[in-house]
Amino acid sequence: MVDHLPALQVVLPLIAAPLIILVRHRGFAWLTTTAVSYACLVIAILLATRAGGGGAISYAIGSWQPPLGIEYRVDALSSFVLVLVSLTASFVAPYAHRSLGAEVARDRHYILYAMYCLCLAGLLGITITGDAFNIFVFLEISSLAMYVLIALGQSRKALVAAYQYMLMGTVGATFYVIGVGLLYLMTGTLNLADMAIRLQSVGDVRPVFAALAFITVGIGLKLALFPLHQWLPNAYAYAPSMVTAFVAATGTKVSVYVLLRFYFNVFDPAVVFEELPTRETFVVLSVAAMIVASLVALYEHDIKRLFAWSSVAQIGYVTLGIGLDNEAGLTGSISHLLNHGVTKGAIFVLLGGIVLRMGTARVTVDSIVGLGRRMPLTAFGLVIAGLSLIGVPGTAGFISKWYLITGALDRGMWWVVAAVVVSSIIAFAYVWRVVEAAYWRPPPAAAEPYGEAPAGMLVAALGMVALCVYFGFETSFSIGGAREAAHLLLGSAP
Amino acid sequence: MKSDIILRVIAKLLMPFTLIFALYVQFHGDFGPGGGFQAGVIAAAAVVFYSIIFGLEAGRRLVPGWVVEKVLATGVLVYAVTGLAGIALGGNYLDYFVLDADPVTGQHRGIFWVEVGVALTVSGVMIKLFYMFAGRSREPEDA
Amino acid sequence: METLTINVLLAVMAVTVTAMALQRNLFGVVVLFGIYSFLMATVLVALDAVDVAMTEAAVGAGVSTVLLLGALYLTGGTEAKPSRRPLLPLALSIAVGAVLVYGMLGLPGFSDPGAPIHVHVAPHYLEASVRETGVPNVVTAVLASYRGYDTLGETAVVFTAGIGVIALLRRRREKESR
Amino acid sequence: MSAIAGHFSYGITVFLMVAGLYILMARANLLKKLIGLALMQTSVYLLYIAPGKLIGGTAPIIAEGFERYSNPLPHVLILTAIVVGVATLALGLALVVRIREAYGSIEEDEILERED
Repeated sequence: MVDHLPALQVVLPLIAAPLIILVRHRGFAWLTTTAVSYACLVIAILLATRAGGGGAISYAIGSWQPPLGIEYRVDALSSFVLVLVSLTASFVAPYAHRSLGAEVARDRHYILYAMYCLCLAGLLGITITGDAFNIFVFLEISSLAMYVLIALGQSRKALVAAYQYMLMGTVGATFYVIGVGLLYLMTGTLNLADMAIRLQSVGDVRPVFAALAFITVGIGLKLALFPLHQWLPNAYAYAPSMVTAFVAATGTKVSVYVLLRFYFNVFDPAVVFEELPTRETFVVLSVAAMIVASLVALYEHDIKRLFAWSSVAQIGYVTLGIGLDNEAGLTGSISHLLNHGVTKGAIFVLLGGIVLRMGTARVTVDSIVGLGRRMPLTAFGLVIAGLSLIGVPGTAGFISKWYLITGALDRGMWWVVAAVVVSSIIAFAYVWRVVEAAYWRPPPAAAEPYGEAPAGMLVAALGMVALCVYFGFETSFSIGGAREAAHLLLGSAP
Repeated sequence: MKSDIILRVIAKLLMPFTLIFALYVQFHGDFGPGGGFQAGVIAAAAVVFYSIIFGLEAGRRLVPGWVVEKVLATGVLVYAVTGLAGIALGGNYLDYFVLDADPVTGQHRGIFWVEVGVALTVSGVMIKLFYMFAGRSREPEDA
Repeated sequence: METLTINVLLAVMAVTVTAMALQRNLFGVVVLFGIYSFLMATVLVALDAVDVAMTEAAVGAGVSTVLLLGALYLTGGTEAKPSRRPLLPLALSIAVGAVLVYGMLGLPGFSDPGAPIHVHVAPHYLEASVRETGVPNVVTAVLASYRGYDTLGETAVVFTAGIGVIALLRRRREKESR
Repeated sequence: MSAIAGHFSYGITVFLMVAGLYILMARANLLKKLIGLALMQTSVYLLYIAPGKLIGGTAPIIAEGFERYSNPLPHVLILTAIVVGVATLALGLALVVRIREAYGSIEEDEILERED
């Protein structure tokens, strides 16, 4: 059975979805979703331990050897992302039960769980596959599921947000297919490893360059690469809380993985980074995201939107490492996928509790006045996760930023270091606005006291908050795994 | 259109032929163009046609919405479980070679069930899409 | 003769699309879309992609048109006049087109038997599919067996869309109408 | 002749993609945008399938008396792409219907006006 873990990783959530629709019972749906999420986490950890040490697991689906059939391939990088996705899923799924009850009509719950399973299957499928077209198929599964999940938000604005995301996301996916098509026409294969070998002796480089451009823009739309991020703030702000928590922690991260895979393992990195201005482009766009999006967050009143804009900025940190294109930079990028994932996941999970207790989806900075007294644990969690977002030493956010700064110094880019510091100061300012409202401003006299979030939600939330601190000290997985992945990408011995 | 006798008679006559054609497309897919997807669309077209002529309610009596929902979920399950059968019998996921002592027969068996799964899901989804869009009136009446 | 047929059909498709861009009556646009899909299906037959053509005729001209008409009935028929001059979209689309043209200039020639796609992977399917799977329609063999996992994903995509539409459009009071 | 044919089909592919993208970005009507999106997706069919054609070849259904078959792999990929396309369209249209019910309009400008 152990040999089949790569297939089960994706097939389990994929089978759970139709089962949930068949049984059509919300309790069953919730239990199945939770069980599947935990199972996925166990499988992902097992795969990570087996694929460690520079080895890779190859699994031929249908017993057709690649490139004839579709290959699943687990290596240091993909197993890292698999753990990230299933870790988030197993925190969010058990928490969903109470949160959804308040935000989505009851007769839609089982559908929402099915969509959640499909989204999970899609994200895991993108990560684990070694086939360019298979990536597209699973990208569409996860994307369609995400559009529906977002549209199920309470406000009518959720519909418009989902529509806009759908347009931009589908354009992105179509661009990706065009890029893959050009590569296929030049190599005759769809298997990524086979493609990489055949691209070395390709007859004409023009289609390859065009493919690079299409894949960059297409995946850039999916990962909200500045300035292709317009869909993100509204999508995160108006989706149901559990959806925001899950999507914010995983969706864009998986797209970053696809981009890394293509840049370093399919295309020739020497061409991507030496012959084309990729480095400069990524550094400039990332710095712009870090500064501009943080400034927007600073002036945002709606808290969900505030943190959504902060996500755009944080994606800037992730893409910065791609632009730096050295070991420290990539280690920073890859570990930031995880570190920012748990941080933002924790924040949105906590916000879900606030939404539940306040009874409104629109939580503004002014409306959480006195939160420190009304929901002490939630407010405390927000402070810790906020510190991680800023990158204070002792939190997860600090570790990855440290590596990014080291990477920038290795390149001699002092101005990038300055930009990271400035962006962190702005992050401090917007987190402070929330903390100040929660602790220092006196609550209005007439305010009703509302209690702490339900225990089930609080456990998930504080668990993720604990991870923010845990990954700030214990870095053997977050940095160790990321460094191994960076070695893999750069093709250097560990 | 509900009162047009010619249409109603033709619709009833056409129904079995459309379904037989769907079956033909389904099972002839190994030798000619066609397969589960196309067959699913054709089968769905029969139900949609019936619903257009006799009205949505009549269509829903013939094939109730909840049945359609079960069918479209069953299709994916059939496909995915065919894959698991490969593992259970000692092969990889979606490995059809092990489904029979003779590998080529095994392939046939695997492709058969997989196409059945595709046809179920596709026909179910297409009918459901029609029900959903047609069942929505122009102005939100119960808003 | 083959190429001439294909080219004429392609030219008609381009004209249809231009008409769609200019037309503001959405009903007209949807009808043109149906015509366009039929033309596409015909081109696909001429390009030997019979399975794809059959699907495009059923899906593009059939399902899509019915869905568009249904949505049109529910949303109203005419498009408002654009309020701003679409210079930026025009520039962006042309830039994207230019990149695609640049890339396509380096592609192997039309119907070149030595092109990579005709010498790698695909020949194995054509040569061995009958022996390995016993299915003479190679498209079916690749679809259901060699790349059967893609098709599982595809089924899941259809399933996702179907369930998604239920989530979006099902009426509340209908929930227990079994 | 065949060289011209090849470039002609590429030219139309590019035209379809640009036209679809343009309609999608320039038009404010949500339904029309979806049609633009669908056009863009169909352009991909030609990109994949036209190069798979071999002049004098036949559909890839193995039979006695034929030697030369067009490439089956692009057909399989595009079958998937068509299905994905219609799935996206269905979902998009459902969203448009709901937006129309919630806002009373499917023109982007009017919806943005009514948001606040």
